[in-house]
Amino acid sequence: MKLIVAIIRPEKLEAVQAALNRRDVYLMTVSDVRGCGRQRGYTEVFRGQEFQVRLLPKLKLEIAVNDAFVEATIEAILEAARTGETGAIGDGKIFVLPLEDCVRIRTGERGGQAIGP
Amino acid sequence: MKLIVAIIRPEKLEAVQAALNRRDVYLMTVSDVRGCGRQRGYTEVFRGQEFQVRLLPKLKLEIAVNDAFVEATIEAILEAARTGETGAIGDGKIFVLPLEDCVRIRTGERGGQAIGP
Amino acid sequence: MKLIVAIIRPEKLEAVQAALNRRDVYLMTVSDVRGCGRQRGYTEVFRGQEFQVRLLPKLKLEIAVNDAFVEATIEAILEAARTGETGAIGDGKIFVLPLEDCVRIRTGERGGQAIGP
Amino acid sequence: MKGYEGDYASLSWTGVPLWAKFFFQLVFAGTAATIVSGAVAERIKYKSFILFTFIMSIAVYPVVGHWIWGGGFLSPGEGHWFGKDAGMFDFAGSTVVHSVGGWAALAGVLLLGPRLGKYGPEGKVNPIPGHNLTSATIGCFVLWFGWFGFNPGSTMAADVNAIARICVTTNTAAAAATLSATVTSWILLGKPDLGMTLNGCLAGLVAITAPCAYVSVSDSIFIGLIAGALVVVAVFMFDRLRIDDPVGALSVHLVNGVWGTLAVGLFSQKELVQSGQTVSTGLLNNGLLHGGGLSQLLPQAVGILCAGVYAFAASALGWLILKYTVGIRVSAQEELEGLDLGEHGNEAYHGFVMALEPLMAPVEPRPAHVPPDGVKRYTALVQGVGADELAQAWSELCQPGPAAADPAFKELYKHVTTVRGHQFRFRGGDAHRLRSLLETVLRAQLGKPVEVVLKEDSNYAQAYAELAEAR
Amino acid sequence: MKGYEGDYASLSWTGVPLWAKFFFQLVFAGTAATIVSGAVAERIKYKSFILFTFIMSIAVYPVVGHWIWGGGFLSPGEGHWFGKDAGMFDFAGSTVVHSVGGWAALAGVLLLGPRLGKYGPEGKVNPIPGHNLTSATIGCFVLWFGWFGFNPGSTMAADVNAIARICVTTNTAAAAATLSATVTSWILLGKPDLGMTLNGCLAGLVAITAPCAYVSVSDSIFIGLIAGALVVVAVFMFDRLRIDDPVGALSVHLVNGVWGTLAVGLFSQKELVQSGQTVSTGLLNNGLLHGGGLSQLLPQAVGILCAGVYAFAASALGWLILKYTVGIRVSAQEELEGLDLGEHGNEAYHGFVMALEPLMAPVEPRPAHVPPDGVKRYTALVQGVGADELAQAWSELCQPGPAAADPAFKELYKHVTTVRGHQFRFRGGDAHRLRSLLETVLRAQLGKPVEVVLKEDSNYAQAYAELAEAR
Amino acid sequence: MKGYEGDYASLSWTGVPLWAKFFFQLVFAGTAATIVSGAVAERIKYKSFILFTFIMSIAVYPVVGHWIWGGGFLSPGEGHWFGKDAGMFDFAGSTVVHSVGGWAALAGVLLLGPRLGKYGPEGKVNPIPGHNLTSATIGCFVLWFGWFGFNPGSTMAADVNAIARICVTTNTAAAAATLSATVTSWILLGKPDLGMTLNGCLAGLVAITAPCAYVSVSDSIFIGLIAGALVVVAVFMFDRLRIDDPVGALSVHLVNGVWGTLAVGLFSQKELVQSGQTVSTGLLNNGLLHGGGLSQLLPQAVGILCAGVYAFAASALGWLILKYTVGIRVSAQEELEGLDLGEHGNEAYHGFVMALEPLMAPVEPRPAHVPPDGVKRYTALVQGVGADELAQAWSELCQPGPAAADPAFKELYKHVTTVRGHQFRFRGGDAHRLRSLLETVLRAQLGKPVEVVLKEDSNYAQAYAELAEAR
Ligand SMILES: Nc1ncnc2c1ncn2[C@@H]1O[C@H](COP(=O)(O)OP(=O)(O)O)[C@@H](O)[C@H]1O
Ligand SMILES: Nc1ncnc2c1ncn2[C@@H]1O[C@H](COP(=O)(O)OP(=O)(O)O)[C@@H](O)[C@H]1O
Ligand SMILES: Nc1ncnc2c1ncn2[C@@H]1O[C@H](COP(=O)(O)OP(=O)(O)O)[C@@H](O)[C@H]1O
Repeated sequence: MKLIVAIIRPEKLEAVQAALNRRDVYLMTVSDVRGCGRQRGYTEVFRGQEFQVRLLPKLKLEIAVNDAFVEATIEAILEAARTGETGAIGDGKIFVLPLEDCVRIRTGERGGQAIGP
Repeated sequence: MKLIVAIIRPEKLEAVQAALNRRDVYLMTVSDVRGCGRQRGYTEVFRGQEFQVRLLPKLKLEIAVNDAFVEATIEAILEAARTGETGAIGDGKIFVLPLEDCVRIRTGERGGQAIGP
Repeated sequence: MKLIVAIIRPEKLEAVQAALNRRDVYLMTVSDVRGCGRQRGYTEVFRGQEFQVRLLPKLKLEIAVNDAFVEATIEAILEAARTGETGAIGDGKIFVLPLEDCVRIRTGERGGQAIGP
Repeated sequence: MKGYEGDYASLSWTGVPLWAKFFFQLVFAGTAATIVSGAVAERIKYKSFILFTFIMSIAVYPVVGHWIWGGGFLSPGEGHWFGKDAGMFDFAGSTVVHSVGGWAALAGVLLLGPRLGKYGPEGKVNPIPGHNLTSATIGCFVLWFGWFGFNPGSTMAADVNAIARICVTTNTAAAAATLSATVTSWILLGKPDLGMTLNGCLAGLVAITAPCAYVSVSDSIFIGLIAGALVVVAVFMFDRLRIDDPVGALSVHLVNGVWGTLAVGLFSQKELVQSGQTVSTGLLNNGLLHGGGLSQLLPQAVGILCAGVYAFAASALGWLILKYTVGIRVSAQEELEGLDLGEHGNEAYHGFVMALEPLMAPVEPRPAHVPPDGVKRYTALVQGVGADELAQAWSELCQPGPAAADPAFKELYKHVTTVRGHQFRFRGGDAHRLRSLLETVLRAQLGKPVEVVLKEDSNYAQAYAELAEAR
Repeated sequence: MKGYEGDYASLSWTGVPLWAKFFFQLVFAGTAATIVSGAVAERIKYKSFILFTFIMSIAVYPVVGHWIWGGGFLSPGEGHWFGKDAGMFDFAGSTVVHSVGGWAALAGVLLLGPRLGKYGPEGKVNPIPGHNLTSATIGCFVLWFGWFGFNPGSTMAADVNAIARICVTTNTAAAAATLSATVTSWILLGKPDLGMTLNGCLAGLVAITAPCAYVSVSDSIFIGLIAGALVVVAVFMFDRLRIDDPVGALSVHLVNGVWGTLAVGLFSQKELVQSGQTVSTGLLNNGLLHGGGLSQLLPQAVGILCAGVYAFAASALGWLILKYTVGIRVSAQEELEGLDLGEHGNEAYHGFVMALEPLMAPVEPRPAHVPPDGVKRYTALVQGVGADELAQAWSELCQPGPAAADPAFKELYKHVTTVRGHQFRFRGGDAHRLRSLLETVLRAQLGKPVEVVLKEDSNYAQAYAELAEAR
Repeated sequence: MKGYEGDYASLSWTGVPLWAKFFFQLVFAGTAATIVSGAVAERIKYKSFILFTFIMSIAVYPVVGHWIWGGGFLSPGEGHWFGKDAGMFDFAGSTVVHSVGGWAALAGVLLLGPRLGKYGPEGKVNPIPGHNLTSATIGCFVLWFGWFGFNPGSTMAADVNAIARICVTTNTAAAAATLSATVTSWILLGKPDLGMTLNGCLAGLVAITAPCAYVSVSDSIFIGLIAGALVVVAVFMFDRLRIDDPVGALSVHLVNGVWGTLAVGLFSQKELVQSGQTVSTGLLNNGLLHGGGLSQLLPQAVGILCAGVYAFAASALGWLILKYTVGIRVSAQEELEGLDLGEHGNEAYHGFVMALEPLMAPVEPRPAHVPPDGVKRYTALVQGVGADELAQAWSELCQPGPAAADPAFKELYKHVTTVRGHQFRFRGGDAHRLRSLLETVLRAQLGKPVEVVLKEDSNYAQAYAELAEAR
């Protein structure tokens, strides 16, 4: 089992969800984060003073999957989260963490069979 | 050491905290997330247009524990986070991740003894 | 590769970022969390009723690094996130998680070379 | 419209047009109903609340309004309770509007019960703090401003001197109460709770509503000071009694409505009242502290009692009927999720990026395998260049800039999934085309030829497995 | 200022000062322009919107205002379209202000197109919910309050009877519409959508704007009820037509502006109009439902049509000119990020803790190594005490309290990085000083002497590697 | 109340009731004090600010008010500075209210110092952006609306012509300033900063406050345009000077209060002033640009200076006294955490789900073991069925539906903790009962008998260890 953590642009959520669903991956947990990466922040002004926002809004997806789904999940995210024809700095990253165990709270099921729907 | 990540219903936080405390687990980090699972979202309307909210508000608990506490922590969450008499879809999941090291920032202590209070 | 997760006080973010940058660590993902630790919460009142806020606002930094950077990253956080001359309860913790893989969404690069800028 | 002076006695004080009085009374009735909303908030059914406002403005408010303002048995006059020389005076509605609203709220709160989680075992009170004190502060200021319509407007005449003095008594009481609530909470709680400050301000306004025209500016200070302290104590008291009032409406409107009405009996001064101001004010007596004995205090107390008994009983009856017909309280589940969702299907604050449409049919448990999608995957091995050099080249190719705009690169890029060491993975596309594209772009970037060996993955799942192995 | 009665005919109804009328008309013109803002929100360029408000208040609103209020061809009178006995009546601007604003908004919306993602394939509508219903509710109340300036103020005279009745018709229609929109949405959607309730309230106000002075209070109920139902249906209709109106401005102002103007032709009653109220109201005819046949309805319908055609055409022309000069729509990227950032460089809500300054130069890809910083690291091994005891001692030393205040500890502490087992790591400082400090504080804490062996790490990266190994 | 015309000279312009004037002046005094609040925000002690408002409204505002409005030495008249033919004119308080408030704010800001982190080394300015521009916008509109009370109200008479013109000059200046601030910030910053737009609006209002009754509508445009540009430049200037003013109060009220007062000396026109409007306006001279030379400009300049010197000195003294008694600045820790918590014990926005009560005693460091709780744990091994089939059966049993409602299942369910492979874990309950329940429900679900072997875990911790091993 792996926990796949993807940092994506907020506007890509729907596309990524659709791409995941096509690969039978439905479950995930989403949170608001701010990312500091190579992407240049934007310049804001506040009452005349400019400042650079270096922490850009991103979404974090956490998707726990069985091993057989890892590559498909990565592929789905890559397919849907890239910007435009050649991608753009700030498209995000995917991290794959080992997952030792998983428990479905409702049924008490543990392990691989608890991960899916 | 393990990092236990639990996705629970927001209204269960207090009960879960109490159950954990009874097992001498006090420390945790909580964040707001939205979960996409089997649970049907609710239908919202906005000026006449219905739409389904598929990302439901959940809380994520991150609890780093020494190995001896893993089962007790899981048991506590199961005990307190289930809904009603037979549980309900959307009660959440628990993920157990391996944790290689832990440092208490204040003292610089590392490893198992840094994890607790 | 490791995923370093640090829970720090919100007001320390800038100092920690600066200390990390001095060690050539630039990339990170930040999120708002609330921490339940040894630190006493503060007492709030609302229309006359006192209550204790036990979940204190903290920031969570997630920093994926290659192994060579792990100690430097921890050192940087320790250097910048401590409060005052002797530290203070609530300064936070650092968790080190194993990271199996990393993919840069834009380029498709995988592994160590995807982790940096 | 004929005969309205008779039929609509409560609207007939002075020569103001009937519709103007109707409008004025309508706002008072609406206010009385609104008071209830704050106290029953966060657990009442929207439907029942709407129905209750009808009950309130048809059967509760008008009755008391008639008793006190419409020549009813509490007003002074031949054949009324207090005879023709005395009567109850409530200039702009401390009793008629505010305490009546407060009694109706109390009845509702008692029948509803406290919000889930508000009271713990062993007398524990768990505050459920307001979520936005900016909004609360705006609300308080809007009410303060509106009060300058209520109180001076109740002269029902363009009597500038009276209006000016009423403005000042109203404002002075509000300011005094704001300060005294702040100081009281500072003493009792150690900090000046903003919620108390705001409620203090409203308390002062409620308290001065009845006496605003009958008392001097200096007395209005005392009325306000007491109101501010009262509201703080009342909030504690209601929580001790486990009467859950989310916004403190009972402490503000009920407690201070009573206090303000009594204050008339303590502080009123006959000579302040301009003759002709309202039909009956000529009959006002001096208050206890201005040598009038109980002549004014007694009618006030009796009036408070009568109004209270009726308003409480009538609205309790109303609430009971609603309880056993449409029901008054939402389900526990709905209460925890928030009534914005349950009652209205809206979310009050909507900020999180989310999937706007049901992206999928309901998911059922199913065996774990990735469904094949008919699209081929290829693995390409690049030979004749070191891994580092290759990585560098690919990274540079992907940089935004002229290279990235190269059409060959673009065509290739859309099929690339991941790149590790010498291995490139593709999804879809024509195998030979991809190989030659990859060779082209890499040669151009590296400045030397490379060889690409391509392998079609016969099996999707297997390919995944292999790639995973290669890790 | 001479001759203004002639030159400024639209401002010359009664004997009110010219500047007062100017001010009043200015607010009307501003209102008409503001209506547009809601409909074009979230995708229009700020610059173009500012420019359009000039077009609107110079070339659109005044023309229709003149036709209807300024003695133009739609007003009654010798030589005008409807002759001297009839004319179009629009008391406070259902057509002049609201539907004109609505037509201008419609033209803008059609030329702008819907917001990204609002309409999916196959007729799918994806609502983009408002982010703060508290603000929306405040806005609605402010408008309701403001309407008591618009409608009664349009009498342009201190005619108290008329003003009082207008207040009541205005308020009644608003209340009726609020209820009917709530009930309609309850029936159609299963829940009482707050957005609909608020728009219902505004719809009632818009609808009563034209007839407020000409109809009875009881008729104003019907006008309101219909307005409330209309607005709900209109919102659905515009979404069906894929006309994206973020706040429902078209349903409120355009649809109900038309309805309110027609309502004059249905419900008007000659005898309600006070003579002298406005120059021309003596010429009002009874509405269809009060026995006047089409004598009033026809002019109303013709007026709606003329105003609509002109307002739509003129503003479409304005928008087109803007579209092909400065452009009217922001880029897709900007639309997704939010116009607060793109157009204003501000963030509307600013809450997240963040790095306030550009902490670093733009980062370029670089090889992975930690740069040496010239500061030495030491590893100290503490001997002569068990690991647990040592851990306990160090933990206690770090507790807030007297020990922590010890200057020796403080000096040591600032160099300590991490502590594992018997190993202490230091960054910077003098090696011998650190050793003796560590020995001192530990001896004091443990009550027994310990020995500290110190090792300077020659190489930064290597030290890290060793420490990592030791794990 | 006798003799008030003499004693309360500053309140005696016209025949308005004393209390009305008192009320009006009270609002002015309150406004002057409020101006300070914005500039000292986010670092001042609540207590000291409350005390300062007393100083402000007792010793600062009234003195200047008397000098200019109350027949003091700056007003025209026999024996006053400028003789009986000239004097300083400040219609509604650009100097008396706004610049006086601004000077008091400046004194406070200088003594308080900037907020932590506002100014970095080397002249770096780190903006601390406002958290809610919706609130800021509402605030600006409320002030704009309120200004129609201040300016026209200062006629202190029902002179409709004057009131109408003042409304128009006030509004025109505000609109012009809004536009010019927007354009100025667009040019200087590249984007139209909303904060600047809002401050521009207020700047125009402040600037027109003194001259609103004395200048023509066309001149009010220029006054506004200049005010809007000034406010933008002033914001930059104060930041350059490292004077930290969170809301821009100095730029708005101080700078434009001065500008507006000077503008009287430039643009005033004698013939515009209605005789009798205020006691002294007959003595107004034409401004510099209307041929009056310095006759009006000089008194204005002198007045600004005198008011400024006094207001700054008096309030600096006040702040100093507060600084060395109760203290004026909160602690750094409190400033970083937010004053809502530190000063009031409230959180301004309260949204996060949280533990409402202190769930635990303060935790002390302790050895790592799970405390036994006296409840037994059992492990059950299910035999006679494959792992997959068992998993499937259990999962179906747990589905919401008729099976889940089975009482046997319910009784069992509440003791089940986790299920892995053939192993079921229970917490509490009677061992034999649990075994037979499990057999029953599984047999019913699987349609075939299974055998359950049960083992009581003697030791809690050990059981955990075993189960962990089994993984
Ligand atoms: N090493 C890392 N650790 C944690 N988060 C990272 C890391 N690298 C990137 N991220 C996250 O990914 C986001 C995108 O990275 P960025 O460098 O802007 O784009 P790219 O990788 O396409 O050049 C960042 O905003 C950050 O949230
Ligand atoms: N595989 C997963 N990866 C990430 N989060 C998950 C996963 N499965 C479930 N979750 C989280 O757990 C929550 C509850 O899951 P759900 O499927 O609704 O309930 P149940 O598991 O009881 O059927 C989801 O909203 C989601 O946040
Ligand atoms: N075991 C843990 N699991 C998860 N989060 C933790 C854990 N221990 C500490 N934290 C986080 O670290 C923060 C600081 O911990 P705290 O106990 O207050 O300080 P200290 O470790 O300095 O005594 C907590 O608020 C919490 O968010």
